[in-house]
Amino acid sequence: MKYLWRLLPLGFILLLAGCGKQNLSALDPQGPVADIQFDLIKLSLYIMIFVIVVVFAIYLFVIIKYRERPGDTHIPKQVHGNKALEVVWTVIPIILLLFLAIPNVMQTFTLADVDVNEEEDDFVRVVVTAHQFWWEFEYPDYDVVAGQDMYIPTNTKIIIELEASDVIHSFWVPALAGKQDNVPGITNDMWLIAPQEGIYQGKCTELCGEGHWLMDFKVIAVDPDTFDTWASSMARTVDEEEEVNVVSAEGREVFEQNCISCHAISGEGGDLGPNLTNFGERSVIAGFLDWDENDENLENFIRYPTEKKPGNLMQPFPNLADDEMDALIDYLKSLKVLE
Amino acid sequence: MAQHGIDPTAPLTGEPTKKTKRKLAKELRTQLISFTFMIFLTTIAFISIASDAIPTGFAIPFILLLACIQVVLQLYVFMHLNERGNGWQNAMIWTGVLIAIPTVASLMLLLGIVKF
Amino acid sequence: MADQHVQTLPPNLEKATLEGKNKYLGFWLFLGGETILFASLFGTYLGLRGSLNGGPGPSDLFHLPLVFIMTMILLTSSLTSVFAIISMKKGNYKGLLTWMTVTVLLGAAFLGFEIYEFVEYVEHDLGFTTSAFGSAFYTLVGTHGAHVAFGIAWITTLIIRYRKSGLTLTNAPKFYVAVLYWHFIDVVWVFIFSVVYLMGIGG
Amino acid sequence: MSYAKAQSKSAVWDWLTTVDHKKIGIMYLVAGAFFFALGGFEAILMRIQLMFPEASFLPAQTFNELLTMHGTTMIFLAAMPILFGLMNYIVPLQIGARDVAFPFLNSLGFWLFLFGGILLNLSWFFGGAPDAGWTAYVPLSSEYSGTGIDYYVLGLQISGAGTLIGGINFLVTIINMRAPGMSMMRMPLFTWSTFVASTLILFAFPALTIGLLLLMLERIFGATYFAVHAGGNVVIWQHLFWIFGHPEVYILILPAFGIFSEIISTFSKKRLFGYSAMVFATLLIGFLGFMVWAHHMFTVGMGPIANSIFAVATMAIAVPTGIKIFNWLFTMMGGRIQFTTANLFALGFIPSFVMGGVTGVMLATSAANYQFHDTYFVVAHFHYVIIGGVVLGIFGGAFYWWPRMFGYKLDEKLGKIFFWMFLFGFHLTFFVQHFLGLMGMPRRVASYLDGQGLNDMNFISTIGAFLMGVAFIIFVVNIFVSMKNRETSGDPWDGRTLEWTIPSPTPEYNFAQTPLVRDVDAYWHEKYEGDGKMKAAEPLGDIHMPNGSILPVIISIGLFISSFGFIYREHGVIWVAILGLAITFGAMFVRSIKEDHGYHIPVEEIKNDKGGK
Ligand code: HEA
Ligand code: HEA
Ligand SMILES: [Cu+2]
Repeated sequence: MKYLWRLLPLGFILLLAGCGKQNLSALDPQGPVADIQFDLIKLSLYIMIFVIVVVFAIYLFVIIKYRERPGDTHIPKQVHGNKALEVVWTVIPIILLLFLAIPNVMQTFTLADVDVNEEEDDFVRVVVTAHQFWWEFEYPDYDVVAGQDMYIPTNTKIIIELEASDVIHSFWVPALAGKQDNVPGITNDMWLIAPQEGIYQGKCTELCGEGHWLMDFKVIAVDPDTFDTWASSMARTVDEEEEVNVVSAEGREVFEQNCISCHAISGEGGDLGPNLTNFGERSVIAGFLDWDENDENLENFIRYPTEKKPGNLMQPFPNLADDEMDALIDYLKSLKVLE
Repeated sequence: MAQHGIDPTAPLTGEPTKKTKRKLAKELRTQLISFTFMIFLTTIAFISIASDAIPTGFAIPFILLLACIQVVLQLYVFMHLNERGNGWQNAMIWTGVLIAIPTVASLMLLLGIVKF
Repeated sequence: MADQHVQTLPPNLEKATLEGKNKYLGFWLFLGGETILFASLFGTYLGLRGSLNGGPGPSDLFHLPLVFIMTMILLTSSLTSVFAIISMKKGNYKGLLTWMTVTVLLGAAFLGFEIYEFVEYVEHDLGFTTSAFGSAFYTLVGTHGAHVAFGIAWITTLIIRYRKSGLTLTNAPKFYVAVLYWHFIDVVWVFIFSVVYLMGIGG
Repeated sequence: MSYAKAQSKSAVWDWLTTVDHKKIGIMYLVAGAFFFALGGFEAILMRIQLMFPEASFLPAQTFNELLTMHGTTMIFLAAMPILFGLMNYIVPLQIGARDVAFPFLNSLGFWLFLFGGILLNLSWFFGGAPDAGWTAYVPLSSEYSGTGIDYYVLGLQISGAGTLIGGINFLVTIINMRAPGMSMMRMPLFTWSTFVASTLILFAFPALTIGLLLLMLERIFGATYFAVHAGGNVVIWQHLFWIFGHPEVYILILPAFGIFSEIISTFSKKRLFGYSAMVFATLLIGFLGFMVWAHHMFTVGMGPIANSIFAVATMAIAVPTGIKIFNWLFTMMGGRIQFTTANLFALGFIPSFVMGGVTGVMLATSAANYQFHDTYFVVAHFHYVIIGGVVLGIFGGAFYWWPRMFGYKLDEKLGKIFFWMFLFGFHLTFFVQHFLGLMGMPRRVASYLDGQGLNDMNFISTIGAFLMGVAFIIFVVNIFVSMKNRETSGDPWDGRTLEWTIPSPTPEYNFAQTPLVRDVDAYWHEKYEGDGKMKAAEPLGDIHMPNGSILPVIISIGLFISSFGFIYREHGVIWVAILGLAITFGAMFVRSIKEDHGYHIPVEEIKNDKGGK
């Protein structure tokens, strides 16, 4: 087992090669914040490997050289200590730690710096509110509320304000930035920038109850123009919406009878559940379920919300008639803002 | 050890030695003086808050200082921490105080409301 | 070793036996732990003292005269317990019991005022659950009060248990340690009146 | 009670009422081992669930309960009590004492721990175990969890009181009860580390007591310290928990360091290198341990200044720990290293622990911690330090002191199989978890999605856990098969310290005559500089012993009963709470008014014992 550490750098490289596409790994940083953190991880790792090499070298030398050989009964010299050596192994670690501590302090301040010049800088502010067990993204400057998928423009500083409505959650998008907690009663800030378009996986990293492990979300980085289109479409009212899209009237009715008290679409409806304005464009359903051929996942989720997502607080609709369900699903799937 | 000395259940009848008596008399004097002083400190503390003459910016650190003085008096005069053979007691109490300071400070300040 | 002919009292009765010595040291260590216990409560109170949740706050409630009287009572009881120990060291057992009784009575008076005070505050709409301030206040001051109550029960038990035994090497450390506890209660109170009441009114 | 009467108790009654530190030590060991197996079993269940993605072996709720109970059980009911068991048995022997300072309180501490632990585990049968993690963060634990949390609060409150009592007892014992000549700077390192760990207990547990008190008042009486809607603040709990929680991890590791110091020095046949530096480093770790707790809260939003300060303070702990590591290496340097099972554990510890320690320093890098925090990287870190440090220490100590405690040696061959299997399984389980964490696997997840690249390593990790489980069973088997190897010399390892000067089995009064200590490693000094026998500091005489008492059991049962009254207060059974408290206070009252002066073992009896050996 003592040799395992040698695999460490090797393992790292393998991992780097293997896990790029997921946009899930902190080892595959995609943007300045994750880069800063990855650099610190590497720096600390090199220091630690150095420490480990030194300790293991002395260790192996000692246990091989001074092992008891058959028939050996000598009594070793009872040494008390050695001042010079003790100074050495006090001072060297201190120096090593300074190499880590100083950049760390600097970067801690860099990461905490969420100040922007309101007039000049190009930035987007997002208020992220975590709920048991879903995410709400509010864009105060655009009058937009979105659920589950967080759209951001590329190459723009995203200022994130974190809040929670019930228990503590934690907002983590490993490939873009390390986490900060969503704490009830407190607002935390962080920032990030996504240089490239893509879908980045996000997770809740603070135990928040039964559904914790499925409290996933996506950060979707699009070019700034697309983002503007998205934001203005998201801000449409229901009436405007109907002018643009021909929605399934029947489905809309089912929705208004059953869902609207909790879910809002185009500014109308409750806020106990995620906003569904762009539901048809969701990357996944409920944060983790794939879109399948016959929409079985969606149907099952509406009928039995806790079956796949235990602890989910959504009310079940087991008895919704089949035709109503079909209409509802059609309606939900038609909810798009980018096309 | 216990069994080599006086029977622990037998009532003690004797008198303290002359030396002890003198020491006790002196002790009593110090204690009375510091009691008076403590009354004085307390009164000052109350007055400095009750009267509007003293600005709070000054009064609060001031009363906290007075409290600390009082506590030291209690510990050393009333509770005899100054006596010989109390090294461990001193060490432990002051370690406790040393740990209490960051405890109070962090609970007061580092609650996420104001960022430091 | 005690000299059997001239009856002298050992100078430090409380530490004359190994048990006594252990008890004495162990109790001081316990007080060291109590320091952190109260520090945690003080910290919680200070962190929450501004959270009134629409309920009354310190300046609406606290009356300095009452607190002043309570402080004086407790301070005096600290002195009377000092007298008790001096009597003990002089071999005056009666004096010990008397002064301990006085101490207990003063403690009871203090407790009475505290209960009165709490009742008063509840009538002024500060319940235990009214606000975070209320919860933290009652918990801090109440824990101190509980210590006073425990001290009263403890010393009373000692007085009754040993009313006839005379001073022995077994009960001397017990009285001594109980008095240490009593002083510690006063130490905590000094911070309570400064931090909770005076700072509550002063700013 | 007379001597004859003290001898004539039935076995059960004897164990229930005993105040003998050796018997109490053994009870701690037995109870702790039971809870270790239980916590390990819970871990294995979790690992089975995590073996495959999106598995449905356990419901998410059950998984949350298991992870909470695993952490809580391992820390509070397994690791700490087992260490307490070793301390109880060994420390008085190492300092040449006949007993601990407070035999009665010692027994009370044990029973409080046991009943607290039982209470906590009963939650499984009454409405579900606590499910908010061993850290029980509010408001999840205060407003969104069921009665499980009540069991957590009260169970830990009771067993925590026991721990605090135990800590004070060790401190006074070590300060006041040392044999003549045993100055502080001659104490064996295990005693020193017990001393420092007990100091940490003294100052850390009150913060937990208050945290639990607040949580209890919030849940039972509607207080609002943490209730945001009434102005409460949820971060207060985290501070209180970690002001306790971080020192707690050093409470676990320092005694293990002490054990390794004894083992390494004994089996290298050398005096410990840099004794005073070792003592100093232990004290420094203990002190710094109180200044770093907020490194568990980097992401909670304290701000960059606070984060930086706590980051740097945390890193500083690497320095004294490094001093210890290098001193151990240099103790072995130039020695004659014997590869007994006990020493294998010490040798396995050094590389394993260093690997865990350095990931601790990586975690302390606050800006990078935003990536590490609450992922499997943290899980890997703390299992490396806990298993690579504490658990290996416990097993090493068990093999080392087994002949002292139980009068027979554990089988070396089985022991070595156990060691290698356990060590291999341990690295297999936790090494890959570093990568899992960085690749995006949060901790405390009941499962993970397929197709995220997490499958293989989770599978490997589970295999490792199975290996550890099998290894542990081999250890249990070893205990029974080795029983026939009676060991009577009392000094099977050519020991250095006072506990090896006593005949085996250990007489209840420990030392017929209090020994006179003349150097560090007192026994070794007499063996190689003197005539091989300890000098006595007193003539042979009657020995005073404390009486046993059943009151500790009663006091603990009272609290146990009253807890149910509090937990089921809404069912109108508050009278049960009052009844329980009445039992407790009644028993305490009886204790305080009943004077009890112990009894004497007559000198003839002691001479008989000596002759018999
Ligand atoms: C026995 C238990 C134990 C021990 C000894 C340690 C030791 C250390 N721990 Fe660990 N820790 C835990 C148990 C322990 N920890 C637990 C249980 C948790 C998680 C709790 C939870 O959330 O559930 C945790 C979590 C934890 C965190 C929080 C992680 C997070 O949640 O985000 C941090 C962050 O700083 C940390 C740091 C450290 C450090 C710096 C040390 C140091 O003491 C390590 C020092 C040792 C060395 C560094 C190796 C030897 C030194 C040398 C060879 C000298 C040269 C070295 C250098 C120059 C680097 N630990
Ligand atoms: C002393 C502390 C300690 C110890 C020894 C262990 C030991 C182990 N732990 Fe850990 N663990 C914690 C303390 C500890 N743990 C803590 C504090 C947490 C955090 C909890 C939280 O998040 O709140 C945690 C969390 C934790 C997790 C993360 C859970 C999650 O975040 O979702 C995992 C997952 O792999 C895990 C696994 C293991 C394994 C496989 C072992 C193995 O070493 C166990 C080995 C087991 C055995 C050796 C015994 C097996 C017993 C049998 C087979 C029965 C046979 C019985 C007889 C023969 C009588 N533990
Ligand atoms: Cu820590």
